[in-house]
Amino acid sequence: MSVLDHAPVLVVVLPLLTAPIIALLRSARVAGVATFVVAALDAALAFVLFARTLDGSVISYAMGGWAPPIGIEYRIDLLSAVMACLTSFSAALVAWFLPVSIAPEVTPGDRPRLFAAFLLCLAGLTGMVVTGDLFNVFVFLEISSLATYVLIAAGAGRDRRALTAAFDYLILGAVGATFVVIGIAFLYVVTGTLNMADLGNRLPLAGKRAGVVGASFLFVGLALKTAMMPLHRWLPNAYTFAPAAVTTFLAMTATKVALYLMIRLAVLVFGTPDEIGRINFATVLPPIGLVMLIAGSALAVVSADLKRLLAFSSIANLGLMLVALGLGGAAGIAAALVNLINHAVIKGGMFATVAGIVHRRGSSRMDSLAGLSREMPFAFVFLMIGGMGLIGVPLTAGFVSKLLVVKTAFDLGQTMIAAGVLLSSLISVVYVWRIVEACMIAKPAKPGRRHDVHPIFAAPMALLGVGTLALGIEGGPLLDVATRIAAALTGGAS
Amino acid sequence: MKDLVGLFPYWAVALLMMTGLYIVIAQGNLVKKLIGLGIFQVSVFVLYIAMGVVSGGTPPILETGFVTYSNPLPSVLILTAIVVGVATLAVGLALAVRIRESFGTVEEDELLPLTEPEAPADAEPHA
Amino acid sequence: MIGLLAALAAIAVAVAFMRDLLVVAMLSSIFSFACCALFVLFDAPDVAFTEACIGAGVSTVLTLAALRLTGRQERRSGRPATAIAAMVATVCGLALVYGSLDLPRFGDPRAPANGHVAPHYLTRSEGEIGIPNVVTSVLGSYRGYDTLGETVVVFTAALGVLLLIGGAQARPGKRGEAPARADRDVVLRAIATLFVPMTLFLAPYVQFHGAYSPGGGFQAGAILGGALILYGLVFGVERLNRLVPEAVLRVIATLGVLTYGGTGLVTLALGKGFLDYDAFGTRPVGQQIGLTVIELGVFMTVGAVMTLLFQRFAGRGEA
Amino acid sequence: MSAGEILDLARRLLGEGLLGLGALAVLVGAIGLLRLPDFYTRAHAGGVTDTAGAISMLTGLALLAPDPLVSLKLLIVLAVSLFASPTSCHALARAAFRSGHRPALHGNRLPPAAPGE
Repeated sequence: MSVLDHAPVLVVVLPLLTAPIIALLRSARVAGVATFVVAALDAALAFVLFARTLDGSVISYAMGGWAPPIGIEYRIDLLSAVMACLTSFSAALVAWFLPVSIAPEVTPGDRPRLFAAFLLCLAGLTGMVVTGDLFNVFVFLEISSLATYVLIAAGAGRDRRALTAAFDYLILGAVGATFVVIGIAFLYVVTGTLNMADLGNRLPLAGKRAGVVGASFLFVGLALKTAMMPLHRWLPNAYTFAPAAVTTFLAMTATKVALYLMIRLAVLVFGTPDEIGRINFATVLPPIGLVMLIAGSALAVVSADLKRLLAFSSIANLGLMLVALGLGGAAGIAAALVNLINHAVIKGGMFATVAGIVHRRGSSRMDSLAGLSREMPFAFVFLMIGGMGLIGVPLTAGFVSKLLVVKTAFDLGQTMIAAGVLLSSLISVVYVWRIVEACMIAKPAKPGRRHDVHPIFAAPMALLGVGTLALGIEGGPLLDVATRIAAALTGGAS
Repeated sequence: MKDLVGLFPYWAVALLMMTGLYIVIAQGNLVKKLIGLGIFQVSVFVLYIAMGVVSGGTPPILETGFVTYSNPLPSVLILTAIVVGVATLAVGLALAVRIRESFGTVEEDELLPLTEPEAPADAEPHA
Repeated sequence: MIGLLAALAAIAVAVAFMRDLLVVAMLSSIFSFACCALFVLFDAPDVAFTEACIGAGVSTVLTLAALRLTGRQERRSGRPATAIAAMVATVCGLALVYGSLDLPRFGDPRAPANGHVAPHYLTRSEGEIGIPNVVTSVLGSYRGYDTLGETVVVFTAALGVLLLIGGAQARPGKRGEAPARADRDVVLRAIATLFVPMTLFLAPYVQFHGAYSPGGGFQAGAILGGALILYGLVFGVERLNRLVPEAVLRVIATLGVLTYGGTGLVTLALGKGFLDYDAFGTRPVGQQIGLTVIELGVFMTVGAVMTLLFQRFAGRGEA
Repeated sequence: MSAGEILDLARRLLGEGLLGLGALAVLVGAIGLLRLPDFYTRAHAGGVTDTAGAISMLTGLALLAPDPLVSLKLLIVLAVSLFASPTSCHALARAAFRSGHRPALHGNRLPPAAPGE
């Protein structure tokens, strides 16, 4: 059994066990470097998983040597591997500039512990993505949530409202997690098992009502984690007041893992890619998604802070993913996954740029961006690339994902959805223009000299910016992986 | 109607859960929300354990002379959930203390004007 | 059982309407203790044990310590949310009742929950792991990975509290120190000097006896934490900080997690799966070795973290 | 009725008697808790339930316990509670006293609302 055979468990255990060690370190520098190394190693392990599941095979790893459903099982198919790559690559990219970015907010003495919280958040998210046991999902959901509350609260060094933002998210997150536990209770009581695949086989024979109620509690719990419209109130404050580097990581992973769980539960536990229990994606998700699309973009236009603007844009894009999922069947899942990855790259790039700006100028308020295009041209360029991506200008990843949704919607005759997506693109033009206006047109109080981003931000910004363009120009590979995943999920529904 | 009586414990627990949820949503004081959350979670644990009970069974500790045992699995899950509950409570209380120190209050109504999202940032004195 | 459930309902409603937070904290502690009684009634002594130590004990002490800093009186004001809250609560409540119609009758042995996986634990754990307390064997071995995640959650909480209200300069405000030595209560000190050592002995007993009677790493850690908190309450936080300085506690908490995770890595090195204790020897001896080691890890982490949390909250000076 | 049976009967009777007595003591304590006017008297009533009630109930249970090991454990619990409950009652009263709460010494008028309440 070579080390790589244990990749499924190591991809979670590596950050999980190195975090306590890093928490003990004295020097913030060593801790920062160690965090990046661990995140990079984790990304490598995730890539190994990706390579192994590319041919459609499913890796099953029994914890403690006990075969499922007796013991806990890790089930990794192509979807899990892609999501594991997303979380670990985002963590590696953010860990690169994390020490420099949070310097003003966290005292050197506390930094090692903050890096440990960052790694635990990574471990929690990756743990949720690769596990095949329902209760294990809850345990790792708690690890990542607790770490997220702490990471958001670390923003208090710059803005005290980070504390209330973290507290609100804690209350909503805890209630959401308890809803998930109630859902698991109902599913367990009528089937007697916790293993997701086993649950899928036994649920049809079980009592309908308990299954439906369990499903709806699980759905509400996950809806809270994906910031679905009525339950989205925590996201704007959390993304705005958290340290910029933390926001970058959260924007690329947190809500997307919850969306992954929704897809995984629908397919594995409830047998069809179209519904969780009685909640049919086709009837429930498009309306919510469209509301999020329009309202999110509209609220973005009126935001006074760049991070808040991007946070609402994230809500809008989440709406887009939900609408795509709502299209149903393999096409819906493929469209949702393409949107998920593209949005992670675009928004990750923009938030990394914002981190660079905030690091240099101390604030991300729109009125403080005056003269940015002259003083920080490098940052401005990547901000614009991201902006183009959000609008969906051709040759950017945004275009590919929005086109896919609109085309699929037309194919299925859902003209309303297609119209909604196009309308939201129009609104996004407005809020991207507001960024341009704030940076170029507005007159700075005193014309500052060129003082571009700290070099450490250059690499992640460039990587994600180029990624936005590359995925736009050559969308093929991503689309191919997404369709292959969708086929595997809907075809031989494992 | 006879067998509905058998479901009585689940309804009683449902009532406890909803009281806890009501407290979390309705009350304005941050610490009281955490206590309400605690009650909500403890009653979910009672639901789990109530599911695993086998009438006439003894606690799942293997002894000679005992045959029927209650289900050990809910107990294991709840041991985990209790400690998760305390962990969330501890972080919540720490946040409440910091909020009290930065904003001078832990009442949600008094906090709302202070945390106006559009207002410019003003960092609080370092703890 | 009906009486207990009625009492619980009464307490929960009382908490909703009481305004003095000290009373509310006490009521929530009584609520947890009443749930412990219910757990014993429902044949779950392990859970009752843990709920008593951690759920009622430590969380009440933490809540009180936090209340000392955030003020006792809740200022009631017109809350529009009461309508929404009532509506959400009733909707969820009805969903729960609707869902429960399918559930097997309370205590029904043929219920699916008691079928399928549970009998395996009951019948096979004697041969495979060889310890009477099935809950401990499931907790430690069959679902040992959950418990590792669990220990890490406790560690994350300590990390969070340290980041939030830790900091090198925890300000020793005026109410932080214990009252002047002169009027320290003699009776309390005498009883404490008797109780603390006794509880410290109880903790390892519960830890190692967990395989045979209700108990285990969590409970033992909570008892250890409880004893040290009692010491801190009676003799003052400064004496407690000198007895178990924070740096030492942080190291112990980390070692606990590493002991648990390390056991998993060792089983990997020995060619078995993660946390597969058969690597330590033939069944059931290997399993028992593994179980004892990971319970020790949980014991160290939970004990250190509970004390750490108390120190941080009690040591935090008046704002 | 052999000696053993008589002894056994006596043991059970005594045990149940003590249990009844304990329940009565708890009832008295509860009523006292509600009816008594002043904080300190109510604290005393609470104390009654702890000590009198606990002692008789635990000894009653110890007598009724099936095997000696269980009754030994019950007696240990009794010993611990004999130490713990008076101490907690003492600590409660002392804290009240030190926070300025004065008992109503004359007549049974309720003391003015104490500042420390």
